[in-house]
Amino acid sequence: MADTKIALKPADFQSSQEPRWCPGCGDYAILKQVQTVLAEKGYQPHEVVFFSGIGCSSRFPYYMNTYGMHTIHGRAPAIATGLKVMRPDLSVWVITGDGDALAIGGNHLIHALRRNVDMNILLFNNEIYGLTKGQYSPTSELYKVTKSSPWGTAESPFNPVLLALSAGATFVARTIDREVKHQRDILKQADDHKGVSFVEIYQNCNVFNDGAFADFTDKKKQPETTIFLKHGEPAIFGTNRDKCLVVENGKLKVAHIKPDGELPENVYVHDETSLEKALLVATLFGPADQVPRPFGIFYRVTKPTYEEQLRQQRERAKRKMGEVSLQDLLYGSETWQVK
Amino acid sequence: MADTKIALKPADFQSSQEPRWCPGCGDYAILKQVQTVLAEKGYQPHEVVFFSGIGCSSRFPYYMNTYGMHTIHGRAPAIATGLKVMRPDLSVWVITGDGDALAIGGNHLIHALRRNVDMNILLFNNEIYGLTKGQYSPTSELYKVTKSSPWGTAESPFNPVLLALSAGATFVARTIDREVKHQRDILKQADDHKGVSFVEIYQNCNVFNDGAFADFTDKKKQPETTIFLKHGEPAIFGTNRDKCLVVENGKLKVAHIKPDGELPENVYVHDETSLEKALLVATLFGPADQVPRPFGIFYRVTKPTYEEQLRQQRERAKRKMGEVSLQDLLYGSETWQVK
Amino acid sequence: MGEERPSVTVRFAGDSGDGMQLAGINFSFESALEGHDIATFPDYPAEIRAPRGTLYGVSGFQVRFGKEEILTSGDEVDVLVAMNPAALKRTLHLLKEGGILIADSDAFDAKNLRLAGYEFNPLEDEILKQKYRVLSLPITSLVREALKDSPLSVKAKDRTRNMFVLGLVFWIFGRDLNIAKELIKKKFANKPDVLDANLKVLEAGYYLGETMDIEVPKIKVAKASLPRGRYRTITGNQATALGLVTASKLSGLPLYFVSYPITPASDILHDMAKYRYMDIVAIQAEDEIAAISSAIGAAFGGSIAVTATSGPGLSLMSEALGLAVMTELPVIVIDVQRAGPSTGMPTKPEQADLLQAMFGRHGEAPLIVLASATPADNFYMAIEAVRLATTHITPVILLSDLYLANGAEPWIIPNVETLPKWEPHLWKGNGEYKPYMRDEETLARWWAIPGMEGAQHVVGGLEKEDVTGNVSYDPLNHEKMVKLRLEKVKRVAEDIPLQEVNTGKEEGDLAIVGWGSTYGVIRSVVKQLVEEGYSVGHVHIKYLNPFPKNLKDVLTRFKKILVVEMNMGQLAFLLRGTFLLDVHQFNKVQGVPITERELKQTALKLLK
Amino acid sequence: MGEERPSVTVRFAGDSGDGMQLAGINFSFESALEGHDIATFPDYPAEIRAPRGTLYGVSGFQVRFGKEEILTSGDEVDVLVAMNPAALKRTLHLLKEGGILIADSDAFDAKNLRLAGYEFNPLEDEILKQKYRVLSLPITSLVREALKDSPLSVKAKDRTRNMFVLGLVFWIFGRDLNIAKELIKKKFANKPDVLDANLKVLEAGYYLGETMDIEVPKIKVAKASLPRGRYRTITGNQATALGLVTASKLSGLPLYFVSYPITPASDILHDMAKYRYMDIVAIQAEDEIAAISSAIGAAFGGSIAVTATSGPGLSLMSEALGLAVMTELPVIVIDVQRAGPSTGMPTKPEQADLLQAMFGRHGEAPLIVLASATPADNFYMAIEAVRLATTHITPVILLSDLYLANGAEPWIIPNVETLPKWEPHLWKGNGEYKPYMRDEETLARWWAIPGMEGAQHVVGGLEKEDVTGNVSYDPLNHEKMVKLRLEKVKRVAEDIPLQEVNTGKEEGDLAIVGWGSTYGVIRSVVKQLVEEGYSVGHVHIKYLNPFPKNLKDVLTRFKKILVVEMNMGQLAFLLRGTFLLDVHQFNKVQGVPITERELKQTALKLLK
Ligand SMILES: Cc1ncc(C[n+]2csc(CCOP(=O)(O)OP(=O)(O)O)c2C)c(N)n1
Ligand SMILES: Cc1ncc(C[n+]2csc(CCOP(=O)(O)OP(=O)(O)O)c2C)c(N)n1
Ligand code: SF4
Ligand code: SF4
Ligand SMILES: [Mg+2]
Ligand SMILES: [Mg+2]
Repeated sequence: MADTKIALKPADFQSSQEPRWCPGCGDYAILKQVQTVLAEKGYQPHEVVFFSGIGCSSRFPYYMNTYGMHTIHGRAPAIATGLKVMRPDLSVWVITGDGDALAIGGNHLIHALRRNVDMNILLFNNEIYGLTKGQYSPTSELYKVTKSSPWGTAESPFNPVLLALSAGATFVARTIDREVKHQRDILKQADDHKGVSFVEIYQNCNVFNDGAFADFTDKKKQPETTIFLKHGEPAIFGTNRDKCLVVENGKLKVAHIKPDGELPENVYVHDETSLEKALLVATLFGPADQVPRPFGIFYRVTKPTYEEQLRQQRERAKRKMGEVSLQDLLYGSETWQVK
Repeated sequence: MADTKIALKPADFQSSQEPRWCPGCGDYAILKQVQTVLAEKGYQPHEVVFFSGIGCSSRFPYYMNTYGMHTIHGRAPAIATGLKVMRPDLSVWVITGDGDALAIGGNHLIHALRRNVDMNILLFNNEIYGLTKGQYSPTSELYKVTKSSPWGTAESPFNPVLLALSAGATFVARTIDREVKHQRDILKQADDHKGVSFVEIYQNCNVFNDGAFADFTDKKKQPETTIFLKHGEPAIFGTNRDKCLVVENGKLKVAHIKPDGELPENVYVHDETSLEKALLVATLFGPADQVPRPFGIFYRVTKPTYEEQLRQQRERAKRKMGEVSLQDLLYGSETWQVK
Repeated sequence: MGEERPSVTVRFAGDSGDGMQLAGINFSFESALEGHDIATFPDYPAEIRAPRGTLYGVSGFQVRFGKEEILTSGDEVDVLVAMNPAALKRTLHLLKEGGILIADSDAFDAKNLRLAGYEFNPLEDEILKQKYRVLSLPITSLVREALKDSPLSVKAKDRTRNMFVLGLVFWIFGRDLNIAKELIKKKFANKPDVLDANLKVLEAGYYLGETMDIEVPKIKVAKASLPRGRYRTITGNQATALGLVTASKLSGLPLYFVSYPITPASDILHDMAKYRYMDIVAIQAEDEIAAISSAIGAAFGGSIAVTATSGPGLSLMSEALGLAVMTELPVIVIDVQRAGPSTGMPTKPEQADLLQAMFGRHGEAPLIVLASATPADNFYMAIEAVRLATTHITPVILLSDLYLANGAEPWIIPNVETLPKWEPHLWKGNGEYKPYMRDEETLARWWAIPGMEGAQHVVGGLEKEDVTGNVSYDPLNHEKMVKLRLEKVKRVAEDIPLQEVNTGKEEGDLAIVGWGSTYGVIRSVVKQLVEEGYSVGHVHIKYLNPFPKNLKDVLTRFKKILVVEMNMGQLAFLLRGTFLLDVHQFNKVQGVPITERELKQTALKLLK
Repeated sequence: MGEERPSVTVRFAGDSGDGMQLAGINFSFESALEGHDIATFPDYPAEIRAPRGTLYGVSGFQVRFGKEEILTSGDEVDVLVAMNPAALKRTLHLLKEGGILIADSDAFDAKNLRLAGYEFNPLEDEILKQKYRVLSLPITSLVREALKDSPLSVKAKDRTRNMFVLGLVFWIFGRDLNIAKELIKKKFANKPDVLDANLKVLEAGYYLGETMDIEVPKIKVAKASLPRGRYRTITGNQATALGLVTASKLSGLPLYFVSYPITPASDILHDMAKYRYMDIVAIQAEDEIAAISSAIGAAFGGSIAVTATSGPGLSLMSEALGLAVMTELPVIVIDVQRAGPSTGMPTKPEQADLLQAMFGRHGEAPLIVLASATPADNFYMAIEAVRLATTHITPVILLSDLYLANGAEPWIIPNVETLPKWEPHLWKGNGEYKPYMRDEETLARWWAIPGMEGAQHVVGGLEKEDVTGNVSYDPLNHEKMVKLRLEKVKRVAEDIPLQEVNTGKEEGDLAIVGWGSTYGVIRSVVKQLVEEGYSVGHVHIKYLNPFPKNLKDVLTRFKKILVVEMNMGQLAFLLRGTFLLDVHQFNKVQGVPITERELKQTALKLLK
């Protein structure tokens, strides 16, 4: 953004409304990071629009001093598309929850991703319905007991990252509420990306699903359960950084790194530009004590955005048709005169 | 199905209604194969239910002498779920088009796949809206000129197989209207599969999108453009069967087989039970003259179906609660007597 | 010898593949060019290409032209073209006694007769020959003969049979072939062999007329005295599309059109997509919910945001329309009604979405409802919809229907310069902005759009405090807002024309009241009745919510009120509920237009 | 000294985390057990856990109990518990002059006062003390003192403050602590320390009353003379869930319940999911469209298929409900209304979905619309919805609302054996089956289900030929089917009770007409008016489409008609449009129930 403008602070993006999330909710941390990123990137509040659906997370726009719309359940990506297509000059963000994006809103999400509309979709995944007080969501694990599944659920969850990749997203990442630096870094890169950015953010709902991601945030467990992907680097993890991912017959396995630090020949080296690799590493989705969970940028490629394609479409049409006045348009091809 | 019943012929599954598709439409071939498979598998017409949405293909149920419902646009997977959950005794089929399943109906589709409802979803993909006379669909290629995109589209298509895999489908296959034997074989295996089966069928719409799949059906081109996947076998193709897929740095490439027939070490060997491999081979989705297109069964694994999980849910509940009479239920936990 | 008539109706009927629409459009256009007023009604099957010869595969195109103002495509036809037995079976009942029947006798073979359910060949039926002037001609053979030197395949040759009958019909009406030839040349410019064949066959048909030895009267129809000006023919859907583009220019606002294909609205999308070079954006959404949703987003961003759909799509938009009401954003929904409920009969006309448009949202969610009356009226009503939406900052539903959408009429092309412009109710950026600050008179909130410095605000589906727009659960505020939203729509009545009696007497015995595509038939019947001395007036309501301020006054000037609708009485119910008026009803829910005869009969009964 | 009153209202108000709901439920239940009739109204914020001390975080629970039939939770309260300044600010206006105010003076610190917007401490306001009997007590300190030996954290200790006020309120009404103790023991069975603390604090509150040196009257309320039987308390949502399970048993049909969570309908899903052991299936769909769609599939398969939702969900179901109308399948939609439009005020009651239920589908798509009148009535109306759906084979919408859903009343538990069974209109398998063969009287089509040999058929959204069910575009058939679908719903009037005057005079000066949750307040007002000598009757309409056959007769027995609704006049509009009756309206759209006082005033004006 233009550097002639006054540099703003995160607080300048904070609205006068006091956040109404439960004390301790993971949403606070994300709000903070988003405000920080906007300030760091030099946006002015009036250049930014936040759309959200319905859910706890979707109250987000009220707390921003930008333009915003708290829409209806599941439709934010579609609503944002309409704005972005007509107003490519604005920075557009979609805030959504796991129910909002993946239950009622699944279709709009995958279509926005496929079309590569240049906006940042932040999915606050707390694996539960917060606002309606604790029903299971499409990301709740199988057999989870919730208000609407007192005997445990009967359905396996979506893997949102995998779904986003398959739908055609050009930027796909995962981060977590507690890792504020990582989160901020991912958000910044998501916003840098020209095209749709899909960021899944694990977010603790301390009221209805407390500790859902404790395996990944607990400082003791974290080194063993998480892999922070880095482009061009081998996937190494472990408390002593003595483990890595290797590829065996097309699957990922965990291998130990020899004491001399030499990496196995078949070590998995992450490549953000490879859809194949992104899909492969996204399949790591098992229980945290068995399968490490990857965080970071899975995939990032540049393709023309939807708005850009629409612009080109207009250029093609204009090239073919030349300047046509409204009067000529009304005339059409066949007219006659009555005298 | 029980072999005590009278064996039926394909024609026994044909209703008295004459199909109303355009002469030459690919839908006819599929209708024929489905009827054949039902007969071969020994079903009785009253044990089978066909649900469809709206579209040319969705007229399918009228031509079957089974139970059926021609529903509304995009909702067939959801409607079928309701029936199957209550009636696991019936064989349930969903007939849908690329617009029906992937435009308006995308959300129900991915949820039915995720839940692993035991039904066969046949997606007739003609890469166009037939019934509404020729608009582009979510599977139409970028820049395609149609009635609703006179200047070419602005959006990249979905890869339905990849999407189905990522949504959690347990059986995913691709076949093509003209390859009737392949088609029949795939349909039979889809029906054999306990759990959701997703079959994408390339279907020629000779009126609005004629020849969309000619690259894969033209007898001369076919050997170079198609790979018929077989479980446990290397992916070999080519007019002289002199080409194969190899895996290089996680990506698939085409390699030539040496004249002595020896396969490269890194040849791609298909494994239906591997999600990783299924995802990888599904990424082959480029132009037919550059990237061969895989057909056959991408993925097949057995997981408890949704109905089965619901049954187990009930068992858990009953075990915990014992027999509860309706009267006791009405009483609830706290009552008092007014005398 | 020629007979002179005030108006004449011709119907081309044949298989879907027989090119009847093309013949019909060609003939209509030529009729208009000759100086006639016209009204057309294409009537095609739901199937894309039904098997040849079947009853459900019959495709028809009816055109009426003449001297008088032509208001309907005609109850009955004077000339019927039947390319095969199925076409005859489906349409013969429309032919007037003494009318001309042109049939391709070659097509009346055993198979086709069976498919049409005829036990014997009707063309050989003596009663038929007595009742009508039957021109049973071996058209297929004649066409093949005419093209014996053409390089085309037999199939391709046979496909020119439509030109043969067109030529013959041209001869009957003493028309000049030149214009038809021009049109054909344009169409087949890139296919010289096909062009050649079509022209040859057209002439063959025409000259057959000249040389025919059976007696067929040439029919003469006096020309209409249409107002001076430059004309084109226009369908309702074309008019809607052009109206939207025009509205964008008149208001100076960018136009966002988004739609999901659905019969009979799709053609609006097709046209809008074509008009990409006019600097508008037209996109195809993944479904109707996405369409209305993205329209809401675009409206938030300062665009004229329009979607077009038909019944099922309108139903799907219910929830999002509620959001548009709550956020008070100017989105426009064009509902091209078709026969319902559910999928219903997608290729047949009906007017049964009115109550859905009025009430089809949970909660108190009022919006503006308009309806256009003729194909060309869609142009003006589309502009009106945009004008009201962008000045009152509120969603609008514009009702059209299949009959208007596909029907065509001659349209005097307006001079763009003379069309009135207006200023959208955009925030000017003076002083502090609050999203629910309103214009005192209209109660329209000020429309500030992203990018405007200092006017940042958040709207949404939760109830908001008046003026500030903060989320509010305050009881009195809620009631206030509910009433404000209602009152804002009510006040639109100050900004729309008063209700007029469209035709006939200003007061008297009977008001015939309609809305939408019944305009033509009601007007025609009222004209006849007035001519016959009855005191009848035609009241056509284009503003359905709010009603024009004087509507009740106008209606109560008549002793009786007859509400005419292609539904079970939806406007009638609204009038009863709103004004406690005891109205009579004429309802027809058959997926076919109301005829002059049946309406006139009903009216006469009430006038007794 | 004790005062004797016919009924008394108590409101517990505090922060969301203060356990006011628990205290309220506990007190209500105990009141019922004591032999009182009760009515309750929980009133909690939209936020899950709003920050402590804020105005929007106040959670309330109001209960009224007494000797008379208790019809509403009371306009005003006799005893108000305010756990902090925000609670006082939000609820003080409800307290009767001379009423008892119990406040935790410890919570009236600077921060809390600021959050509530008080400039000074209201507890120290002399006017307050004059107007009310103020019991300003350092409850937090007293609780901590009482628990000084408890191993609980301070936070956990403070969380028992609700038990302290409960104890005190118990003392005021001279109640026995034992039942409360039992309930607490059940609740905290697994947490002995917490249990212990709760019991201790409960007693501390109670004994404070006994030993208090300020004068607080013990209030005595005579017991109700409820009919004999076994009772429980039941909320509207609980009653709905139980009604559905019961309907399944009575009809012998399997039950499929499917829903997408939404306030205030979610609790029905929670209960149904719990009842998995009753052999029903309850699942959570991906959205409301999937919910109604899968219900249609289940109904096709022979199940009672039910979904429950609230306004936004009902809007989303519009299109699929049209399919249910067209396929004539018995699906049941329970719409627990909340304040709209759009997201509106999701935790507040309203009755503004009636016209949406009636007309919210494109095309002519009639269905049965019912509304329950009291929380327990949901039990019977849920059964009635299922009965009508499965005997008339047509979709039904049952309207409930947030006030009914969350409100509770004592319910005399019916003997299952005495509830009437019925036979669903299932195809018996005699003769050839055609999907649109109908029962001659009801016009219900025969419901044949997959698996029945020889009854294979295809239904769908396209118009079908009568009897055969073949796709048909025939004009007269379409009109016939449109009328059949309408007539079938109309004939339901033969199968429902005649409209009664629910309370008061059978004829006279004024009929007060209502539907849904206004039942209590109207009945109460009518009783008062009749006692005061007015000739007023209460007509409560539970069958909204079709109306009872005699409704017009009943209404016209009164000189004036007042329609009372929590909307802008939707039933009023229906009555006008249907019967041309010039009704008066009382409308309140504030997201809070109508009070007896305001309704009575309006009625009195009309009676003048
Ligand atoms: C059409 C519609 N259906 C249902 C609801 C009720 N509802 C509100 S939020 C929500 C789900 C919230 O879950 P999620 O999206 O995960 O957000 P969270 O609250 O967890 O942040 C639901 C079902 C609604 N508002 N609108
Ligand atoms: C709610 C709704 N929107 C739109 C339509 C119109 N419509 C009917 S079929 C169809 C798409 C057909 O395409 P596809 O699913 O690919 O099926 P095909 O005709 O190609 O077999 C559309 C948009 C409809 N019937 N209902
Ligand atoms: S309920 Fe959960 S997600 Fe919602 S605000 Fe509270 S902690 Fe956050
Ligand atoms: S339009 Fe295309 S898909 Fe439809 S029936 Fe004709 S050929 Fe088949
Ligand atoms: Mg969530
Ligand atoms: Mg298609």
